[in-house]
Amino acid sequence: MKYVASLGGQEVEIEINGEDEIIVDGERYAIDFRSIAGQPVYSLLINGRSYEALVQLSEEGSEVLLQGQLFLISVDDERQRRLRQTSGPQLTERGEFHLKSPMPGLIISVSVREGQEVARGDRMIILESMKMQNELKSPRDGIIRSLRVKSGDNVEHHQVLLTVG
Amino acid sequence: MKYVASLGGQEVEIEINGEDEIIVDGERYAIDFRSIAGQPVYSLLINGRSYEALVQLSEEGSEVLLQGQLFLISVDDERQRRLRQTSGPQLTERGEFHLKSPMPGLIISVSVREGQEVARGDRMIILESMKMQNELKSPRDGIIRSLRVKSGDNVEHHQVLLTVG
Amino acid sequence: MFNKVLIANRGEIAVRIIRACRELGLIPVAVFSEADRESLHVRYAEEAYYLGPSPSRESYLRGDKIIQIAKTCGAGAIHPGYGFLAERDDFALQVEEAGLIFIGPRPSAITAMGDKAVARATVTAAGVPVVPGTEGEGNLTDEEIIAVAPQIGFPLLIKATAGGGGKGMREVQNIEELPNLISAARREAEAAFGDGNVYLEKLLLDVRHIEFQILADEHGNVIHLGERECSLQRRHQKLLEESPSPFLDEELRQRMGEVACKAAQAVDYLNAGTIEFLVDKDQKFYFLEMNTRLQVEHPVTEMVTGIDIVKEQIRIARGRKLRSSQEDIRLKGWAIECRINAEDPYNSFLPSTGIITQSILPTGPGIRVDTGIYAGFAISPFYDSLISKLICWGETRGEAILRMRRALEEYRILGVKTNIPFHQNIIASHRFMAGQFDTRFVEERFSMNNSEEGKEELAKIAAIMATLVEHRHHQKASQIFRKSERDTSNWKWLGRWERVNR
Amino acid sequence: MFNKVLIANRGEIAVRIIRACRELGLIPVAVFSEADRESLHVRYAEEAYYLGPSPSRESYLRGDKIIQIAKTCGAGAIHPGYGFLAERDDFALQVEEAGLIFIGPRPSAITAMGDKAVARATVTAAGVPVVPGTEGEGNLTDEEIIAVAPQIGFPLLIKATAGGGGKGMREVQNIEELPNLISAARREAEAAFGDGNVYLEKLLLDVRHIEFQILADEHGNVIHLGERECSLQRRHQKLLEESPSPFLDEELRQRMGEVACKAAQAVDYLNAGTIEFLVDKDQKFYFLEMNTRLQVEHPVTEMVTGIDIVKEQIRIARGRKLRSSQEDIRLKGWAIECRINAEDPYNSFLPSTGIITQSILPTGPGIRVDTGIYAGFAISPFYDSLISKLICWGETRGEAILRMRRALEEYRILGVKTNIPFHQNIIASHRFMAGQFDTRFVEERFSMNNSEEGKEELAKIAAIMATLVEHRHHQKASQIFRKSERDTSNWKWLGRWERVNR
Repeated sequence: MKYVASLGGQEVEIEINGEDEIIVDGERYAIDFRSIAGQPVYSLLINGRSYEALVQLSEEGSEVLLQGQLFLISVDDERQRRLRQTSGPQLTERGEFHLKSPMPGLIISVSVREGQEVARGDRMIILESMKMQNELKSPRDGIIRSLRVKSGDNVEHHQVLLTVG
Repeated sequence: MKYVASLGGQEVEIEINGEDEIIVDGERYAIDFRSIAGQPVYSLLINGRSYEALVQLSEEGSEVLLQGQLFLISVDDERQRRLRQTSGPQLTERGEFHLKSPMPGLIISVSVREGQEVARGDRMIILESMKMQNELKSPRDGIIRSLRVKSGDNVEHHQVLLTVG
Repeated sequence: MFNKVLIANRGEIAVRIIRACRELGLIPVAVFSEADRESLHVRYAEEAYYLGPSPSRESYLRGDKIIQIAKTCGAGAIHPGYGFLAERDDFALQVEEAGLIFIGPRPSAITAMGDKAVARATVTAAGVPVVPGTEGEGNLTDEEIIAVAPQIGFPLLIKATAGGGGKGMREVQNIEELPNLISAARREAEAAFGDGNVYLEKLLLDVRHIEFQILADEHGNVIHLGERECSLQRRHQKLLEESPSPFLDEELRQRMGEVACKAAQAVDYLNAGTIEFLVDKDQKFYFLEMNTRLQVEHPVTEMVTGIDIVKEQIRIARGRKLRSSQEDIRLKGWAIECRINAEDPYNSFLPSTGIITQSILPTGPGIRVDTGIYAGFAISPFYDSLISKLICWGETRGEAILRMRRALEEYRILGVKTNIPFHQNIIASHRFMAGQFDTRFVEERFSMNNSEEGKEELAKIAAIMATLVEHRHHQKASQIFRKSERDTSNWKWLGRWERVNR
Repeated sequence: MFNKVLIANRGEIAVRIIRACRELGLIPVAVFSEADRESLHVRYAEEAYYLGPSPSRESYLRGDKIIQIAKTCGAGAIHPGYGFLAERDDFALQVEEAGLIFIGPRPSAITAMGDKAVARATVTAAGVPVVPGTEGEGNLTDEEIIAVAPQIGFPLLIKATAGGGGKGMREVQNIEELPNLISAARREAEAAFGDGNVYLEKLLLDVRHIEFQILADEHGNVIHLGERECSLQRRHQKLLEESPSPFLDEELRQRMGEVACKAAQAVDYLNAGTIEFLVDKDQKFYFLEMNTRLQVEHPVTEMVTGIDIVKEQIRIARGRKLRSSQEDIRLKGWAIECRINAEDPYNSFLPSTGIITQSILPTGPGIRVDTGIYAGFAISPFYDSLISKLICWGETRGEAILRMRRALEEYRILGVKTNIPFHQNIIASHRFMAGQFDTRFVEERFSMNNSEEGKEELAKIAAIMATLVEHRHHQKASQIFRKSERDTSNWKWLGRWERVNR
C-alpha cells in the first residue's frame, strides 16, 4: 500500500508492504512498530533507532507528539490523493465555523452579537475554567450567524457556543 | 441485608441497609465505600477513618490485603449461613485435591509416583520459574491418584500436575 | 502539643503535607470536596471528611466547616498548604480563636503582608527597597487608581492586594485600557480570593524574579535557605523554578538574604515564608511581596539544602527552635522544578480536563515527583491546572538540565493534554541553557517551534508513524467489515431458537 | 573515546544505565529479547536491537551476538549491568578483543574473583581473613567435596564458584543430604551461570552480611564508599539493604574499608566492585566474596554519599581519574532499599506472572524508585522476579524507616502479587527497628503475622470491606439478571427487520 504523508510544505512517500519493512522516499527500512499498553502511544524501531510518540487522529489529520514537538500530518493513500488533486480548492475558508467550548466552564462575557462582523483574531467570548479566564477568538473573518450562550452560562466540553458564517 | 463475616475464629455481623450506613455488631457507622479506577482496590471511609484495601474474591472467600496484612474472610448472608449450619461437617479433607501449577515453568523433578502415599508437607514436585526452583508440597495426607507430568515438561499456569486422593 | 493535623487543601500539596505528618509520626486528616472523593490526599490520609460540593467556595474555602471538622475529630493544628485559605488572616485568626494551632505565621503578619499595599509601606519603613507603585494602604477606588497611574508611568501592572499565583493581575500599556483591565482584575481577584481590591505597580522590564525562602521560629531566630529563580513565567504564573539562580553570586545572595530576613522581621514573622524580589541587570533588587505560606516551588530549596521545609513548619508550630543556624545552610548542587499543568501548550495553554488513562512517572537518581494524580483519576475543571511537579537535582546546573531533559521525555501522562512539551522546548532552548532570560522571556521571546536541530529528521519519523497508524486503522476497519459480513452466528442461533420453539 | 554505550541487560538496571548515559550526553543502545520488545529499556534507549527468543540463553547470554551488534551500530563500550554476562571473564575478554571497552574490571580480575575458590586463596595471601571452607582452586568433584566436608564441619554451605545472587547455593546440615544437594546446586548453577562448579564454606551463624562499595581507576586510586547492611535475606537472596549499617561504628567502618580496598588491590581491580563480609557479634569479620560488577543495591550508597556510581563507572571506563579521594567520602543521613519482587509472600514466595494493571508509585521527598515496569507491561516467567527497587533516604535511620513505611503503604502494583506486604511487616517489626537481626532473621525468626498491634481493629475493617464487596457483587449480579429478563430490544429490532423484509 502506498501513502503520501504531508506536513507543512513537505511530502513523504511511504510504502507499506509487510509488517517489518517500509519504503520511504524510495529507501528501504527495517521496522518494528507497535502500540504500547493499549494506549495511543506507539513505539517505532526503524533501522535500530528507537522512537516513541503519541499519535492521535483528529478531523484535520494525525497529531504526532514526538520528543516534545507536535506535528500535524495528513496521510492519503494514492486513490484519495488523486481524488483530492482533481477536486479543486478546499472549502474550509468558506464553510461555517462552529466555535465549540474547549473545556467545561463558565461564560464570563460575550463580546459579540448575532449578525456582527468579526475579523480573524477578534475576541468573542471569555470562558472561565480552572480559575483562569480564557479568551476564545475568531479563527477567521466572517459574520456571527448564531450565538447560543450568554454571560453566566455553564457550558460543557465541545458544546457549540456560536457559529461564524 | 444481613451478613456474617468470619475470619479465623472471629465472626462479625454486618447489616447493610443503604449506601452510606452499616450496622456492625449492633453499632451504627457512617460509610463511604468505592472502588478506585476500576481496579479491585477499594477505599472505605468509616466514621471519618480512611482505609484502602485490595479485595479479591477467590474460591475460599475474600482475600483482603490491608496495611500489609492479608485477611481471608468468608461472607455469608443469613440464608446461606443457616444452610451451612445444618449441612454437617465439611468434606474438604476428604475430597480429591488437584495440585495446579502456581505459575508457568519447567518441571525439574517429580519425587512421587502414582499410588504412593504422601503425608502433609511432603515434597512432590520441583518447578523452575523465574530462575528459581520452587518446591510444591502436599497440602494433606493421601495417595497420589494421577500424575500428569514428568521431569522436563513445560507447564502452564493453573495446569493440573497431579491429584492427591 | 498536637499529634493530629488537619490539612485544609487538596492535590499534590495536601499529599505532600500528609507525607510530612506520617514521617513525623503525626496523624494526617484530609478534607475533600465532592470531586475529590477518590483523590490521593483522601486515599493517603488517616482520616478524611467531606466538606461540600466541588466549587471551592462551597468546600475548600469553607473555613468555618474546616474548623468545625478539626474540633470534632480532635485535630490540634491546621495546615493550610498554599492557595485557598493559606493567606486569609481571618481564617488564621478563627483557627486560633477555636483553640487550634495554625501552621503558618501569626494572623497579624498575614494581615500586614496580605494587603500588598500595607506590605510595601511596612518593609519600606524597615529600609527594604520596593518596586515603585501606588502608596498607602489598600481599598483604592477605580477613580483613585486611574488618577495615580500616570504618576507611576506606563507600562504598569494591576495587582490584587490579596493576590498570589498571578491571579487578579493585568498588564496595562496605556491609560485608555486601564478601566476595563481594572474590572477584569477585580473580577478574577474576587473569584480567586474573595477580595476584589487591586493596586498598581510599575512594570519593570528586563528583570528577574528571584525569591528567598525564610524560616522563623518563636524564639526570635530568622534564617533564609537561599534563593529560587522564578523568572520563567507566563501570564505571571511561574512555570519553571530553580535553585540556586544562575544570576546570583555569593555576595549578592548574602546581601539579598539579609534584606529578606529583615523584611520578615519587620512583621514579626513566624514559620515559613517567601520574600519575592525583582532584580535588574545591574543587580539592583526590589521587594515585590511576601508570600506568607508554603510555596509551590519549595522542593527546589529542599533538594539543594537538604532541609524538609514542611517538617520544619510543623516543628516550628510545635514551638521548637530551628535546628539550623544561618551558617549551617549550604546550597549543594542544583535543582530545577517543572510545573506540569493540564493544559495544551499548542492551543494557547487552554486547560484540559478528563480522566488520566496512563501515568508513567520518570524515576531514578536525582528525581523527585510531587503529584496528586494517578491513572483513573479525573481532572475536573474546578481547581487549578497544576497536576504534578517534576523536580530534578544534579551536581551542577548542566547535570540537572540533562536529567530534566530525560525525565520530561520519560514522563507519560495520557488522558489530558499537558505542558510537558512546553518544558521540553524551554529546557532545550539555548537561552535557558545559558541562563539568559528574564520575566518576559516566555511570553516575548520563546516559541514552541524554536528548536531546529534535527527537526527535519524528526518530521520524517512523525510522518512514518502517522502513516503506520492510519494504515493499521484502515486494515482494522476493513477486517471488522469483513468479519461482520461473515458473522452469521446470531442467525444460526436464532434459527435454532425458532426450531426449538416451533 | 566512546560516545555510544551498549547496555547488555534488561529491566530496571538497563533503565538505570540508560539514564546515566543520557545524563552524560552519551548515546544509550538497548538490546532485547522477544518478551522485552515493549519494556522500558527499549522505549527509553536511543537505539534498540533484537537479540533472540525470550530464554536468556538465546538472548541476554548471547555474548557473541551482543558484541556483533555493538560493532555494527558503532557502540564503543558495553555495560553489562548485573547478572547475565556481568561476571563472565570470557565475555569481558571477547569485548576487549573486539576493540571495545568493557565497563567493568579487567578480565583477569573477574577470573580471579569469579572463581570463588581462587578468590579466597588470593585475598588470603593479601592478608584478608576469609570464611573457613574448601581450599585451593575450583573444579572439585562430588567425591572430593564429600571427602573434605567433615573437616570443615556442619552446618555448611554449597556455593557455586561462578555464583552470585544466591543462585546455586544450598545449606547442608549433615553428610547424608550432601550428595543430593550438591546435584541440586550444580543444576541451578549450570542454569544460571552456565557453570556447574561448586565449593563448600562453613555456615557461620549469628553473623551479619555487610559489604563495602569500591571504586578504582586506571591511575592506581582505590577508594571505598562505606558499607551496606544486607543481612535481611531469604534463601540467600537479599531483600532489604541499608547504608550505613546500624551495626558498625566509625572505627570498624574504617578498618573494614581498608581491608576491602586491600582485597580489591590484590587483583589489580578497576571500576566499581563490592567486597562482601560476614561480621560476627564480636566485630570479627571475614571476606566472603567480591562481586566484580554493579550491585542491585548500589542506590543506598548513592543516596548517602551523593555519588552516582554508574556515572563513575563510565567515567572510569573513559580513563578518567576518580573525582573524590577517600577523605571526601562522607555518609550523610540514612538510606534503605526494599527490593520489590513479583512473588507471593503469603504463598511461599512463589513467583507471580501477569500483566501489570496498575502501578501507582510512591513519590515525594527522599524517595527514589528504580523500576522497569509500567501499567500494561507483562511480567514474564523468563527472568528474575525483581520488578522495582524502592529506596528511601532520611536524615536519620528513624526518619528513613518512617518514610519507607508510608512509601510501601502508598505503592500500588496490581496484576501480579508482590512482596510489598513482606517489607511492610519487616519494617514494622521491633527487631528491625532496633537493628537487631542477622542473616538468619527472615527465615528463622520472622513471620508475616507477627504484628499484633491494632490487628483486631484491622480485622474488623477487613471483614467490613469484604462484606461490602460481596454485597455489591450480589446486587450487580441480580441487576444484570433482571435487566436481561426485561431487555427485549433485540426482539423489537428483529420484529422491525422482519416487517421491513416481508
